This record gives sequence, C-alpha cells and structure tokens, in this order.
Amino acid sequence: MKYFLRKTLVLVLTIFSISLLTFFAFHIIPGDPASLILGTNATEEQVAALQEQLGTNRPLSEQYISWITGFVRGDFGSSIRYRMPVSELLKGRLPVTLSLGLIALVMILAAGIPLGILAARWRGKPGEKILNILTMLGISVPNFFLCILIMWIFGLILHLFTPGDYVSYTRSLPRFLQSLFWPALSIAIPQTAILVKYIRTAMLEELGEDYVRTARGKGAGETWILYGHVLKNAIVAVVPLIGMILASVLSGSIIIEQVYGIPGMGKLLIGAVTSRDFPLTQTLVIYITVIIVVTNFLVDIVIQVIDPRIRLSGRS
Amino acid sequence: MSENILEIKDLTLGVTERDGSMAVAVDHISFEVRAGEILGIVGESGCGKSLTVMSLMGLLREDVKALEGQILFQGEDLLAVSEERRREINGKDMSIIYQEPMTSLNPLMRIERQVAEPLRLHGSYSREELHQKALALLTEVGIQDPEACLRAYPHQLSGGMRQRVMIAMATICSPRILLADEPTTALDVTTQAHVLDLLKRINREYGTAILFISHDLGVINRICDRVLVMYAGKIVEAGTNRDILDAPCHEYTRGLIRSIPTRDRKGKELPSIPGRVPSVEDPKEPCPFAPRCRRAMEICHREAPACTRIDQDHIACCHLC
Amino acid sequence: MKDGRKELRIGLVLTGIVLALTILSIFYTPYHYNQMDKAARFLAPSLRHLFGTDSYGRDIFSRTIYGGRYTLLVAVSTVASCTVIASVLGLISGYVGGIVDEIIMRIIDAISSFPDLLIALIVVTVLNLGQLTIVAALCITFVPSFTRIVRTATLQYKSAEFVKNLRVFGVSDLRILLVHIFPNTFPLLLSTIVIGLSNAILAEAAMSYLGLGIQPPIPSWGRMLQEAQTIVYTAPWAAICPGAMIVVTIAGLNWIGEGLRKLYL
Amino acid sequence: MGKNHASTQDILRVEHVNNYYTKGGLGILKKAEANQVLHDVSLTIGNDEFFGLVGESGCGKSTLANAILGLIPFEGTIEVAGHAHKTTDRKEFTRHIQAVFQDPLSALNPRRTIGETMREPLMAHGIGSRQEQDRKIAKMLETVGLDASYADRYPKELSGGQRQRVCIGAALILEPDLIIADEAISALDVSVGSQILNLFNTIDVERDFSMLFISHNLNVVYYLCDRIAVMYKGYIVEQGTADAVYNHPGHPYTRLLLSAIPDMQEENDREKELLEKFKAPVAGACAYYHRCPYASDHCHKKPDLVNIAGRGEPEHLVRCWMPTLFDPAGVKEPGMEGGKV
Repeated sequence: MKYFLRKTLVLVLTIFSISLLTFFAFHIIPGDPASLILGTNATEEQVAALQEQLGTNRPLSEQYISWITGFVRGDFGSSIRYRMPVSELLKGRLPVTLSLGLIALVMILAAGIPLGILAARWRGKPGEKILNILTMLGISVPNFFLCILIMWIFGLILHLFTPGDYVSYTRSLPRFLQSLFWPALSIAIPQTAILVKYIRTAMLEELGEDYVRTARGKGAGETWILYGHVLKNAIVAVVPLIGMILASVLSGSIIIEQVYGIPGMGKLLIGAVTSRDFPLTQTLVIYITVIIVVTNFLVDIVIQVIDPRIRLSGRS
Repeated sequence: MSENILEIKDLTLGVTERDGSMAVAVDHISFEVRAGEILGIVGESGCGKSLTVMSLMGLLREDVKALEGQILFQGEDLLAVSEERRREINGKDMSIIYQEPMTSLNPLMRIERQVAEPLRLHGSYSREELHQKALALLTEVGIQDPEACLRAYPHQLSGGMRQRVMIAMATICSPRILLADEPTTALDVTTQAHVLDLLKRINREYGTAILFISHDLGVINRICDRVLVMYAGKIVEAGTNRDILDAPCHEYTRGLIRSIPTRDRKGKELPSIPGRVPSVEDPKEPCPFAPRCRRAMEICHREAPACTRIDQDHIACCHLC
Repeated sequence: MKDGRKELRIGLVLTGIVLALTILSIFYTPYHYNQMDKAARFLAPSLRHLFGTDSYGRDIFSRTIYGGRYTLLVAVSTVASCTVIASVLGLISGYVGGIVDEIIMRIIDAISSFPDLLIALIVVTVLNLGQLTIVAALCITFVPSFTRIVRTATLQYKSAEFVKNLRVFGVSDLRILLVHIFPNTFPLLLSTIVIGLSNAILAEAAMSYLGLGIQPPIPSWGRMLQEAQTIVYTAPWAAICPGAMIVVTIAGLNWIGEGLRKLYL
Repeated sequence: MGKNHASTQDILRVEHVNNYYTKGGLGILKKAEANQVLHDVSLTIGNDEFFGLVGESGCGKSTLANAILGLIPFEGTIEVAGHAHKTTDRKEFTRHIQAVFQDPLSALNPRRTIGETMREPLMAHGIGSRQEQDRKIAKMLETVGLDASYADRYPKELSGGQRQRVCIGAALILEPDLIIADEAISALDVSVGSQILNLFNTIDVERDFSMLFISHNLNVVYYLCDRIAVMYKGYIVEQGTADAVYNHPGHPYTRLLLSAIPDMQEENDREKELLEKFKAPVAGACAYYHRCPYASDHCHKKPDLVNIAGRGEPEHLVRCWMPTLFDPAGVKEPGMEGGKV
C-alpha cells in the first residue's frame, strides 16, 4: 500500500514535470512565437493581436498557471492552424490512435512471447541461426520502410487490402479494426523482433542461474525447467520493458498514420509541427507522454504484484 | 568391507580453453564412496574437486567434458546412461547441495514448491501429501516455524535457513548419497557448526552416504570419516581422518596441515608451502606437486609417483612414501 | 560463437560496405544526384542505372550513395556530442552522488518520459529547421540513456575495491574519476555508442521521411523513401534501394554492438 | 615521516564511535531509516602493535575499518598518530594510514599495471622523482617477495596471492604508521594465506608499523595479533590480550565462536555443544540476550564493559553482567537447544 501511494505520488510529480517541461520548451524559444508564426513581413498590429490571442504578452509563470488550469478543465486552447478548439480536434482522434496502438501491442505480445521462448529452446540448433537473422532484420527495418513494403506487396500486388482505405469507427467498427490491421502490423514487426531478443536473452540468462542447476540436480528435464522455472522469471525480467515498447508503438503510430493516411493523433501532430501550431503540438505531446507514463505506472504495479522480492521488501 | 555406493574409475575431465584446446582438469582419479560413510574431498581452488562432484551429478558446464573413465553407481556407469535414466537418478537416488544457497534457490518460487519438487518429479502425490512431506522435512532439518517457512520466498530467509531448506530439498526422496559442494563456506562459523551437525545427524540416522567437499581441513575433520586430498586434478593422498591429519605422508598434505595457524603455532613462523596454487592451464609435471615440494628429488620431475598403500585405508602417491 | 567475433565480423562487413559507398560518393557518382532525365523515368535496375531511376529520371544509385553522407554525418555528430555531454553528466552524477545526482537524474527521468520522436518533434518545432536542429533534437533524446549507462558504470566502479584503495592512497577525486574510473567505462560506452549510432540513423531517417530533416534537393534515405512511396507500384526499386541501405547499415551496427558486448562485457 | 612518536604514544585512538546506516533517504519520497551499526566503540592500538578484530558477517567490523579510513561518516573521535579526522585533510591523513582489503583482484585497477598502481600513492603525495619512484617500487616488490619485473604486469596475469602481495606493497610504500587489513587472507587459499601471514610477520621485524587485522577467523587473529577485540552486532563485547581472550574468554559469545571453529584435533578433545539458547528478544536488553544460554532478567539492561583482569595484569574488558561465570573452571553448561540459525 505504501508502495502504491509512493508510486502514485511519483506519477503525479512526473506528469507535473512533463507539463512544465513541455510548456517551457514552447516558451523559451529564441524570439517571439507570434512573430515566428506570422513570419518576417507581418505588421506590428498583427503580431500584437496574435500575442494577445496566445497570451504571450503576460509573464511566463502566469501563462503557465492559466494554461495548466485550463488544461485540467479540458480547455486546451485553440489551434492556430485549424482555428478551432484543440479539444474539438482531439475528440475523434484519440480512439483511433489508441486502437492502433493497442492492436499493435497485442500483436507484439502474442507473437513475441512464443517466439522468444522458441528462440531460447532452439539454442545451439540450426533454427536458432535463422531466427537470429530474422530478429536482426526485424530490429533493423524502419517501420515506415516496412510499411511501404507491406503496402506494395500485400496491397498492390496481392490485393489483400486497399492502401489508404480507412473506415471510421463511427461508420463500422469491424471494418475500422480491419483497416487498422496492416498499419498495426507495420508497427508491430520491429517491436516484436526487439521483444523476441529480450525474452531470448532473459531466458538464456535465467538458464545460466544456479537455481536451474539445482532443478537439474533434482532430476528435472529441459521442458520442466523451461516452463516450470525459467519462463516466469524471464517474463518478470521483461515486463519492465513493456512501457518502453508502448512508447515505441506510439512513436511508430505517429509515422504510420502519416503513411496510411489514418486520421489519428499522429497525423494531427505532424500537421501541427509542420505548420508550427504550438498550442496543438503542446497538447498532443502532453497527451501522448501521459499515456506512456501512466502505462509505466501500471507496469510498475504489475511488477510489484508478480515479483515477491519487491512485494515483500517494499522497495524497488 | 561394506558395499560401495559409488565407484569412480580413472575419471578424467577436460576443460575447453578459449583457444579451443582441451586442458585436463581432473586427471585419472579413482575412488569409491562406501555405504553410509561421509567421504571428504579437500583441496585448494582449481584442484578439480568441484568439477568432480558436478560430473558425478551429470551437471558439468558445457565447456567441460568427461574424457575417460567410469562413474559406477550401484554397478551402472553414469557416464554411459541415457538422459532419461540420469534424470531418474538425480534428486531421487543422488542429490546435491551447493555453496551458495541464495542463488541455488529460485527467487520467485515459494519454498514449499521447491522443497516438494523432487517428489513431484519422481512420483505422484496429492497436494496434501506433498505439503505434509515438505512440512515434515523442514521440521526434521530444524526449522523452527516450518509452516511460515514453506510460504516464504528465498530472500526472506537467512543464509543458514536457506542451507537447511537446500538440505531438506536434497533429502526429501531419501537418496542413497548426498553430494555437498562447500555447503558451509558462505556461512558464519556458528551457523556452519549447526549445519555440519545436521548433516552428520542425517548421515547417522538414515545411513545416507555423503560426499563432502571443502577447502577447510577443520571442517573436513569435524564431519568426515575418510578424506581424499586433491591437488592439481589428482588425488595425492587418501585415508581416514586420523591417517590424514595425524600421520600425513604426502608432502602436500603435510604442508597444508602445517600452514594452518593453530593455538600452538602462535609466535612461530608458519611452515607454509612456497609458490602458488597451479591453475588448469599450467604445464603438467609427472608429480603435480614437485615444483612446490621442499623435498622434491630428481625422480619427481621425471616419473609420476606410484600410489602406495600405507595402511588399510591410507594411500599416498609420492615417491617418498 | 561465444566470444562475439563472428557478430563483429558480419557487422564490420555490412557497415564497411555502406561506408565504402558513401566515401565513393564523395569522389564519384555515376550521375549527379539531381540530374533529371525525362526520357529515363521509372527505369528498372540495369547496368546503366544500377538501382533504376525515379519519377524524374534521377539515378537512384547515385542518390542513394550520396544520401548516406548526411544521415551518417548527422548520426555521428549526434552521438559524439551526446557522448561528451552524457559522460560529463554520468560521471558527475555517479561519483558525486547525493543531491547533485538526485537533481541530474530527476531531469534525465523527466526528459526520458517523453518518447524520443516527440522530443525530436518539439525541438524541431521550437527551433528552426536545419542540419544543426536535427542534431540537437536527436542529441537531447539520446542523452538520458547514455547518461544512465555512464552513471551506472561509474557507480559500479565507485564502489569497487580499487577505488576505495586509491582513496586510501590519498589520490585526488578528480584523478580517480578521470584516470581510473572513466577509462574503465569505455567497453560499455563503446557498445552503447555503436547502438546509439544505429538509433540515430533510424531517427534521422524517420525525421527526413516526415519532411523534418535535411531539405531537398539534397537527397537523404528517409526523404527518398517518402518520395518513392507514391510510385511504389510502378518503381518499387525507388523505395527498396534506399530502404535496404538503411537496413544494412542498422543491422551492421547492431551486429557490431552485439559482438562488442559479448567480447568485452 | 611521522615516525617520531614516543613508543608509548598510541597510533590509533578510537573513542566512543557510533555509526548509523541510513537506507533510502535523500529522495523526497523515500523515508530514511537509520540503523545503528557501531555502538560506542572505543579501542587503542599502540606503536608496533598488531590488534585483531573478530566477528561474524554484519557485526560492524568492516564499518569500523571504513570509519577509521575516513571513507564513511561517524560520530565520535578517531585519531591516527595524533591526527584527528575532523581536523586533518584526507591527503595528509592517508600518509599515516593505509589498508589491505579482502579481494586483491578488485583492489587493483584492471587496466593499469602493477607499477602504475603502486606509483599512485607516491604521486599523490609528491614523493620522489620518477626514477626514485621506480626504485622504490622495485624495492617494495622485493620486500613483499615478488620480482621487480612484476611492475610491468597487469593484475589479471598474477595469482591471488601475488596480487595480495602487491596490495600489501602498495600499502607499505608510503611507510604508514598503521595498516588496516580487512579480511586480507580470507579470499586466499590456505597455503597462500599462510604465506601472507608470514609476510606480515617478517615485514613487522624489518619495519615499524601497527596493524588492525580484521577477520572472522579467531584462530588466525590469535596467531597474528597481540591484542584482540570481539565484536557482536556493533558492540565490542570483549577485548584484551590475545592470550586472555583466546584462552580465558569472558563473554559467552567469544566462547561460542571458539567452540564453533572446526579444528584438526580428534572429536572428543573438543567441547561439542554450542552454547546457544534462543529466546524471544527483549527491547533494550543486552545485544547477545536472545542467544545467550546464561541470560537472566538481569540482562534486560545493557551491560557496560568491565575489566575482569587481575591486579597488575593487562586490561581484559568484557561486556557482560556476569563475566565471572565463565571462569575456566566454570559452571556446568546447558546443552544446545533449538536450531534457528
């Protein structure tokens, strides 16, 4: 319980520092944001008007406080590019990105864990080499390249799907999920390779531990050792990485949405960045980061539940 | 003479070096473990005592190979049996405890499951039976609150408790022989005394033979009936405790005993053995101890010494014996 | 198998190929990277155009080997600056400990709770576009992990017996840190640098794919992929060649990193 | 070189030293928990004296060594050759005190040669030109029984015993007044450890230095040292001449340690039973209360160190309410009970 409270406090502090860092990153810009946005040939009145609109003529601390109180109430300010409230823009996009991320995460776990075990089982056999090379390829492929390959092979040559054919979840949920399948796969493959590598390394490390020797001394066979002892310990060692994988998945979706033309937060973000839409960028950055931080918090709680060494000593 | 549980004949173990060559770590050793006895192997680091024990259990690291010899367990050559048969023997007829009880236990598994694991591997019991057996064993090895201990995880126990758990685990199937690889080295002296007493009690009450490895002659003396002295992969002397400690013949054994500081040696120089403990890669001499031996003669560098029987159980491999 | 020499060899060969082609491009490319030829659009790979041509009739091979230099330059300068910053931070944080460590690590933690790509995007939005911006952006994203690695190694050596011994000898803290601890972190740092390079190349490619990296007309692998995306059906080679180049580079570096880790750690 | 003290002057004076181990702390969110590791430890080491400190793991003996070396903070007074910690800077201090640690492999920087490591103390104190330093190093290597050519080797090329010789040489090269040897032979093989013990003895004849020898092995400490202190849970429970402590132990814990050491005599020569009797701990009681077979209600208060030596004999301090119980002709001892370890 004490552990939980402490972790919650850390979570709140982390979110606070994220908001602080993001806010100041966008406000300690060399030069005035208003004139930056408007360019060099703007009139002074235009600049002043935009300053007023952005609130950048007030002291920084005041700006932060009014911004953060607005943020908590769900008022994220207005997008410069779309000239509408950021909250409106976000509404339809959050579920899209979250679904894409979730599908990818499920794919990663569903494929990565069994393959990781297989990789560990195959140590010293010819299958190991092939799996190693595949893993290395998977890790080395940038997801946007993979995406193009998938579109070309599965979309254009094999006609398994039509690239750019996105169906909104408001129209048809099954077809929405279907249209996310290939994009999710593009995100999942490199991350799956990473997970396979981690699980394999963790399993092999565990196999070298003294307690495995003890189990052999008791007369346990390879299968018994692998599933009875090593698997759980290896997974406990790998769970902390799930947060990291999720961060990569979300980063991946930012790019992949761009490629497949999926109207999620990632596509919005890239648009905001290229058009220097500060309020929108700021909000999206905080949104995505908070999702990751909260996931990491949940992962910490899960670890605490499954690992008695932490659970019982109350320390991490 | 009583029946032999284990007979080791010309056992030779090789370690793969970094460059791929094979270095001989255990060199044609032969000995037997008799029913109900506690046999000690004493030696310094790198003498091959741990490798020998691991080879008996079939638990050698991947880079160590048995090159020659036989390990006869009740007439069956363990170096030749199938993996299935090996697994049948391990934990049931033969079991082992180690120096590091902390790392030798699975950190994420409750003690109960770990203690009862050999039973689950070698028979079928109900949950209740497993629980009762584990409980009985923990009580047997002198754990004060066995129920609480069964529910605990390894990191919650003290070093001495962990070693007791290891002993319970190793003896739950009533093995014919228990191998103990420096089981008290990591423990404090007072804890060590308790664990030695426990092992001795198990040996006396159940007739479990014990092969006990240590670098400490004092520990060996406290627990063993017979001792083998190993040096650079060879057995250089063997005999009963009193043979070895009171009337050692091999120059290495003598030097080892003399170099231990004891009550009556205060203020005197310790007649220590010069030079350093050889490692596996060092070039082999006919008599491995000759380079450090004060009494080495010309023949010692030329010819391997034969092993002479000095007394009923007392054998020494030295040109001077 | 066990000692990692094989991985190192494969990695060196792969990165060697990429490096050799990049160096070659400084002295010679079959065509100018921006030379357009209406008559030679969408040509499949042949002896005249090794990797084929794109929609403007530009030679993909020339563009691919030319495009490597900026990606590699950005990656190398990112990792170099990042290594310097992280070494200083990590050494101080680990050795001094206490409140200094606490402050540095809290800042590092806060930065690393943002996904790498987001930091890069923020920096690129906030600062003006340009080569230096991308280096700064990537550097900030890599500093946390590098710092943690140096700090962990420093902590490990700080509690090592030999450092205790040196303090008892009366050796000054600065000398212990710079002469005795820092060189011991090199093996770990080396494999981190190699993996860092591969991550930097990936990140740079992603940024220029999004149009936030090096600006046209100078070709870069990421940019080429983005341009090839719409013509992938007619000219798949336009995507495959720069893509394969990235894969070969990254795989090569990863293999070197793995080999080094097995050899020295 | 700080060698000009009268022989009566104490080389080391440790007075009322307390040390607290705090875990957690610092981070705003972690609550500091303090554990007392050293309780009011006082001891003195005279000129040219070898002083042994014995105890089991976690008794605080290494903490005391680190406090004396100035590596960790503490409360109380520690003076080495008249220099107090709090008033002397670290560098000056290190001229008077050096140390040899347990694991000679990790005590040497793996990336530097033996010569480079041994030059460090000389460089730190600006002693001699490079040639003079080379000469000193060569001479010191010979003193500790190694060939001068070892200066160019790396630690991993040496055996454990050779490395420990190097460590001893590096510790002696500044000609300190006091050497702290923390489990200096525990990691070595028996035959090599005895060589190191002999080395300490021969160097002691040639040079003038005191030593605090810390070990878990009472036999080794008795062999090497003039006086002995026994520590238990951060308290010194017994202190006196080696002979008094080893042959006439006054504290039940010392007695337990003695009976627990496995020796090479025949079984029946030795008292077999371990003098332990576990009971529920009582707050504020004597630190040894829960294991002591003789404990009574009397022991619910903490005892002080009392001198049990006869008139005119050297001091023999015991921290026990009933030290006289352990007269060699003592009372009948109860058998071992319980088995909690």
